[in-house]
Amino acid sequence: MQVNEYKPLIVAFCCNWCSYAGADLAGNNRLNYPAEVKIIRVPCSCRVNPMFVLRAFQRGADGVIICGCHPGDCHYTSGNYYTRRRMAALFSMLDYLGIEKERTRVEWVSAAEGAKFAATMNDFVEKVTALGENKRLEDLRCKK
Amino acid sequence: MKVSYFPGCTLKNKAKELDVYSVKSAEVLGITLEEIENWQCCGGVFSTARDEVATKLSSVRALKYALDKNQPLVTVCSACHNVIKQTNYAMQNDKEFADKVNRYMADGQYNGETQVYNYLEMLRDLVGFDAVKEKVVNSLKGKKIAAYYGCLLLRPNSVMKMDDPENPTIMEDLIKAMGAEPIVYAKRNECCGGYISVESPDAAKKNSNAIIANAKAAGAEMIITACPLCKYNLVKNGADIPVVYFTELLAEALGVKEDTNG
Amino acid sequence: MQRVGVFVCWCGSNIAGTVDVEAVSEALKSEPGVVFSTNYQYMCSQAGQDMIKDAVKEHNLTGIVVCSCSPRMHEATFRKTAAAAGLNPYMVEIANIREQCSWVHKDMLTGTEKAIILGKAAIAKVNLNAPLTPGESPVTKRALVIGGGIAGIQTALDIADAGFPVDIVEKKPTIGGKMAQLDKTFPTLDCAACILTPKMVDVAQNEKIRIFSYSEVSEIKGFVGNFDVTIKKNARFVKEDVCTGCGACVEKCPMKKVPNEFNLGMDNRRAIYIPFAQAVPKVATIDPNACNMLKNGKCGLCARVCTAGAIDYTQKDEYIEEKYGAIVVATGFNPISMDKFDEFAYNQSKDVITSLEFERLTNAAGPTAGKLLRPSDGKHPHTIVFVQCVGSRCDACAEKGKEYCSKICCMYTAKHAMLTRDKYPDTEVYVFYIDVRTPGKNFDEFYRRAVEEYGVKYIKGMVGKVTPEGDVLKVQASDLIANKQLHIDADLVVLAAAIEPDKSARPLATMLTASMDTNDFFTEAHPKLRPVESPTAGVFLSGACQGPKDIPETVSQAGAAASKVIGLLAKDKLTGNPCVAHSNELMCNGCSSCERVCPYGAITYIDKEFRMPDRTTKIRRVASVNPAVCQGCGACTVTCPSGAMDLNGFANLQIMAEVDAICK
Amino acid sequence: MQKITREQLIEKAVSLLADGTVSCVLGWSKGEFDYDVTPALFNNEEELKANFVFNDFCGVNFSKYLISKTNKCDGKILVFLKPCDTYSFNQLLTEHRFDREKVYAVGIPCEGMADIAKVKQICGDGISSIAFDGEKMAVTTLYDDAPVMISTADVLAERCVNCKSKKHVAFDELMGDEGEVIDSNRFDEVEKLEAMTPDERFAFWQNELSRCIRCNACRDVCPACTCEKCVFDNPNSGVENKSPANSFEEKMFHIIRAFHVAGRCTDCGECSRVCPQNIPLHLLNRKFIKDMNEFYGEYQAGAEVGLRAPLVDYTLTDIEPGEVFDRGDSDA
Amino acid sequence: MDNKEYLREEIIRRSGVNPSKCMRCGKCSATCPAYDEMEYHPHQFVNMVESGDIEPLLNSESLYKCLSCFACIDRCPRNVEPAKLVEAVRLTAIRKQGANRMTADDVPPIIDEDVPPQLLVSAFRKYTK
Repeated sequence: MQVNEYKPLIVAFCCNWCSYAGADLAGNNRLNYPAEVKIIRVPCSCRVNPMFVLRAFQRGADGVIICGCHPGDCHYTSGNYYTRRRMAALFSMLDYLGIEKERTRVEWVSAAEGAKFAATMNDFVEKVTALGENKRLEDLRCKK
Repeated sequence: MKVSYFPGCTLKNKAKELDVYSVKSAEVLGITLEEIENWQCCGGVFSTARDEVATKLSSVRALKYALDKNQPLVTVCSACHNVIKQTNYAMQNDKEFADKVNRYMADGQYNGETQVYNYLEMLRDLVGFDAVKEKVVNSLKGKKIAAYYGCLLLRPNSVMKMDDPENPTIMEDLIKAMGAEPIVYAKRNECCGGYISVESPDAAKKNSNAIIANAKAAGAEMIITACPLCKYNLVKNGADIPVVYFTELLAEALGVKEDTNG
Repeated sequence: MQRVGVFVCWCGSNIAGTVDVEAVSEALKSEPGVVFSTNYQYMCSQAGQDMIKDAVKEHNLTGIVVCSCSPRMHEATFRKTAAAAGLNPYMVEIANIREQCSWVHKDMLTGTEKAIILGKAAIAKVNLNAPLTPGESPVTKRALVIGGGIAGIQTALDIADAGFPVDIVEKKPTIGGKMAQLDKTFPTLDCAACILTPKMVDVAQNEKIRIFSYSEVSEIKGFVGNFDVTIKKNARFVKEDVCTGCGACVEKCPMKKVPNEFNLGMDNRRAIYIPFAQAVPKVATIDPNACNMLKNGKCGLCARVCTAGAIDYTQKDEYIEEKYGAIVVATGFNPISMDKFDEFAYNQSKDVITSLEFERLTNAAGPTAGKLLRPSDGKHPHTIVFVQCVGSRCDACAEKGKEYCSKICCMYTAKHAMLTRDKYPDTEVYVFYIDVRTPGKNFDEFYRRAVEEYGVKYIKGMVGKVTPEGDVLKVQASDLIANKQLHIDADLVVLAAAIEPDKSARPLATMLTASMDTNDFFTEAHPKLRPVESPTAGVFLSGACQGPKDIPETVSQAGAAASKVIGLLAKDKLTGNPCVAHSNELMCNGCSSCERVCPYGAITYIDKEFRMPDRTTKIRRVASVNPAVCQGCGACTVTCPSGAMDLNGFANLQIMAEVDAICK
Repeated sequence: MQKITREQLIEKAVSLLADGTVSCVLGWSKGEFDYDVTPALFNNEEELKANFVFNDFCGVNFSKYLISKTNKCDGKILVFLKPCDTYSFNQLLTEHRFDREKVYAVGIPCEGMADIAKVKQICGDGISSIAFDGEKMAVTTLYDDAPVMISTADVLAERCVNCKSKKHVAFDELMGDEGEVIDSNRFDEVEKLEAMTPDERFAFWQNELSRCIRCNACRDVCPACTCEKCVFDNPNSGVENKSPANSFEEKMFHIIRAFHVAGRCTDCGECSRVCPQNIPLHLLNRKFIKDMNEFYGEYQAGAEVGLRAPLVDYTLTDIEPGEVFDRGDSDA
Repeated sequence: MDNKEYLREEIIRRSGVNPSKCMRCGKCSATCPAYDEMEYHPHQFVNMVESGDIEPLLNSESLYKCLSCFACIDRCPRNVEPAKLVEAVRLTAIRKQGANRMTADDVPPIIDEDVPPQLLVSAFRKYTK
């Protein structure tokens, strides 16, 4: 069936100090998660500009997830607190524009939470797959 | 200046001295106490329950009356003061409660706008103890007087905000202003037993005695209070030094008490 | 366009097992900028690295992409390799095809597919990389320690031992701090003076250490390695270098009724005074508020009796400017005021005292020469009630007290109780507690000894009211275990007052741009991993200014802070992380948003003159980042509306290029 | 109908020019039509008498012009500020965008401004002249000699219908008397949208935004969009784009623009006023304002100089991004 | 929600007190002037309400011993305000049919010539609906 064929494209922004390390740990423990997830490394979740998120959608991503240190554990003491506010505002706005809210997510994943990282990605991919392709926030020219 | 005045049940009979002398003294000090028309009894005790509405209406009406006359509301009796101030606080801070109450209000809403003063606060904040001092004609020099606050004047402090609840000075300052020597003792803010003397007179006795003993040990020759119930308990439980309302002394000091043989 | 070389690592079978490395290196050949692409068993091996170096020369590569394990593993390695090949180390990008690909995917096809995409992303990024050179700043090899208590003393000594000059600024006339006021120390019960005063002498004699006593910090500028500090030396009206500390002046001073703060006002000192016998520096100080000569020019006795001629009534406050590489905050603590807790009658009876006052009462150098006597009548107390948690662990919205546990009270109260019972077995000692908290080496044993060997009566419950009556203190309390209300006639009541940071901490934090919590304790750079550093580079924390601490903890933290300082001062230059933010002045609006989100105070504003198209010039306020202070989080880059602020190594364009590559 | 008259303003301006308080005046000037009033700099009484206008079409928020104009004029510059303008004025000062010392701000009362679109709905197109007498305006069109009488109240701009404040939060001098902050219903529209299903919302915005012609008028008039160089004009920003190539570009542009001004937007409503396509752009900004009020406590940009905007601030216990959806709006 | 749970919620709502803030220091009971009259002491009220163990309180004399002197409210380090709980429980009990504790008939014996009306008013306020 067509539906089963569909594989979403997921962009994951991971902060270097917690979440990226968490992803590595998932690897060390051989915890599987879908290959659709592609990780981009940033120094801190607060480096993620809303423009990047929109850019990903524009170029055909079906879901964007941002992972950072747990509040209180930010390597830069306060970066993820700003992330939390910015993304809360941005996501609420996307929702307001009718973009499916399941396409965006922020998760706090520590360097020790390999399992959580894998689980989060599995869950996220599942949810986005259920939604199907991102039609509301894409740039047709970028479609193959 | 003119202020709205809430005397309360007992001041019209058993505690006339509180009523009469506070009015007279205030006149001397340039403040007219305008008694609120057809005021109703405050109820004596404030119920802290948020859903207890009816019992607080009389206070709210008094407060609204003052608001309409655009005057501060002055009370003398500690109990009235406590009930009215706490009610006012609830009207300011508990929206849900205020809405309920306002459904009972015939003429216009009330939301805690009125400023509530106890007579002592009035002396301190509106008159000023120095001004009182100037008006003293017969100084009470040499008298060793212990102020008894009881509980209702000061607590809960977050609401009453009258003085340091554990080491108050407002009555002591008044005593000084009248030329006498204030006796400081720790039990002056402990409860006399209140209405419990109805059920367990012994309990009230125990509390009252402890207070009297503590005051005497500190060298008191006389105790003053602002609360008829306090006075009742202290006297009834065998106070062997005089217990009088602070207003009596004030009137005496200001020379507006008839028999100034005190 | 770069000339990129791609190196795919097999990592034995770790990668090659689930990723067709051959296919990957093949596929990436055709990516823009790629001029060379290969694969090898172990890229991190010597052979692998040589392969990279050769390729750089052979194909004169300007950029390198290594598809291998996590950059957290070998980024450093391959950067060194690049450097060795004469390439800027920051022209290397890693595609993580092991931890984030081969290890998490089973099927060769998907693995290979993803590996290629990750490779493309890395290539897309490296094409936009620019050579980066870490900024360098010199380090002034001198440290400043603010506060001369045990924390400051220990930090200073440790730094000096490493051979670096240290200055201590202490606002009191002598160093020593709270510990100098203590009698004995738990859990070992050795006398505080016996272990502290030698250290004070060490400080005085250490030629690397300068003490600015009776002084305070009035201004701090600069940044890590380069602080410019102004120290205000208050006039003590005695020439420090001349005074011999003989004390003749103190003897003769007619002003005898000045409350003695060292004994917490329980006795008096003179207008000219030396706080205590072992004071360092042992120099007299004139209290300008008490001295007749200074107030109305009458007296001058001390000047006449001083054979050294040290007295100088005309002395003025003095400002000293000094450069420092590192600053250690050791401003310590104070017991909170008991004014709001008068249910305990602290302000109504002299015989209700705080634990610190109790220390002085039992201290041989104290107002009673160590004899435990009631302040009111000098009689020996037979029943003593200790009350714990006075003002600690209070509710946030309570109008009095602190939310936190003051940590030291349980132990010093046990100490006080034990010592009392030890010296005066005829005394009844009650301790009212909510919990007894004794997490520390030999702490619980100590507390148990107080109970079991010394018969201290510990009662779970709180005191509700203290009523002074005649010469007794009527204590009304609850015994929760027995479910009783107790009435005890005590002779002395001792309150374990909560402790709070010294009032000087808040203004200091502002000067340092160091952050504080709601209780005015300094916050650490990381609660677990960087507990003695403040988030502001070059500023370190020692002792109770960071949170309640006992002496052992304080000393160990002081040492830790010192070692951090030494590590910093040992460097000649600070090489910053080159991945720092920078602002494009032409685009910057000077709106201050970035400054507000910067956790390090790395951003300042300068007025810059710009040539306008119409030949006029315009002065505009623009942001400038101090690369020595910036840590490269990037918070500023997102808050900047005009995109003037960007981050080296993680530039907007680079990240977007990765996004595009992945989404293609 | 405005309480204050053109004559009063000119008189004020002239006197301030005369006593040297200011050396020029930023004011409204006659445009091609009676309703397209434009900002202009006046240097003397003559110019003022000739071209200065003040009527129900003087909606322009001058704050932004101060950034460029303060350099154009060597002495102080006189600016007339309506209550809503003063918020932008403060916000720009917060962002150090112009030198307060170079401005003399006169707060003037505002009875709400007319929306020409609404006027045209009544009298049709081809307006040749608009005269003001008393409560009404007399609108003459090419097609009808008899002027149509319209009272401003009936054609008030949306932002004036939901006016948030008649209080001047910044001024050197106030003409007329001090107003109050109003608790307006400005969020009702936003709530309506929130109550829709995502599909309905998408349809709504698709329809609105697809009309965008990327004329950039909203950005150019916005007192928060004062960037030296806008990311959308900057080839190096990576998001440069000047034309609405497809539906995404509009979304990208409007989302990013709204995000860039989030926490800085004073809700002055200029964006919607100038939009030639009548796209309700203020509904984007108000969404951010409403959200931030709900998430982080009431905040009004520009209420005071130096306020810290919600997005450059935080608390340890802020709402999680995942929680923002489940606040009773109809989806899920 | 079973009756126990309901009662608990009701008491907490009516009093506006959050008993879980209590840290078991017992200062309320240490400070209570009516302690000896009480079968359940202030700290027990807090504890028992928190654990939903309210029936015993409803039937206890202690309800009518609290003097409303608010000492426990002022001195509680955790802002728990035990007196408000006592009052809330008391009302729950007294609002029941015929639960009035005092009637006009009880008055005459108490009365002596100097009993102030305030005493009776207060007593009625505490002992009756």
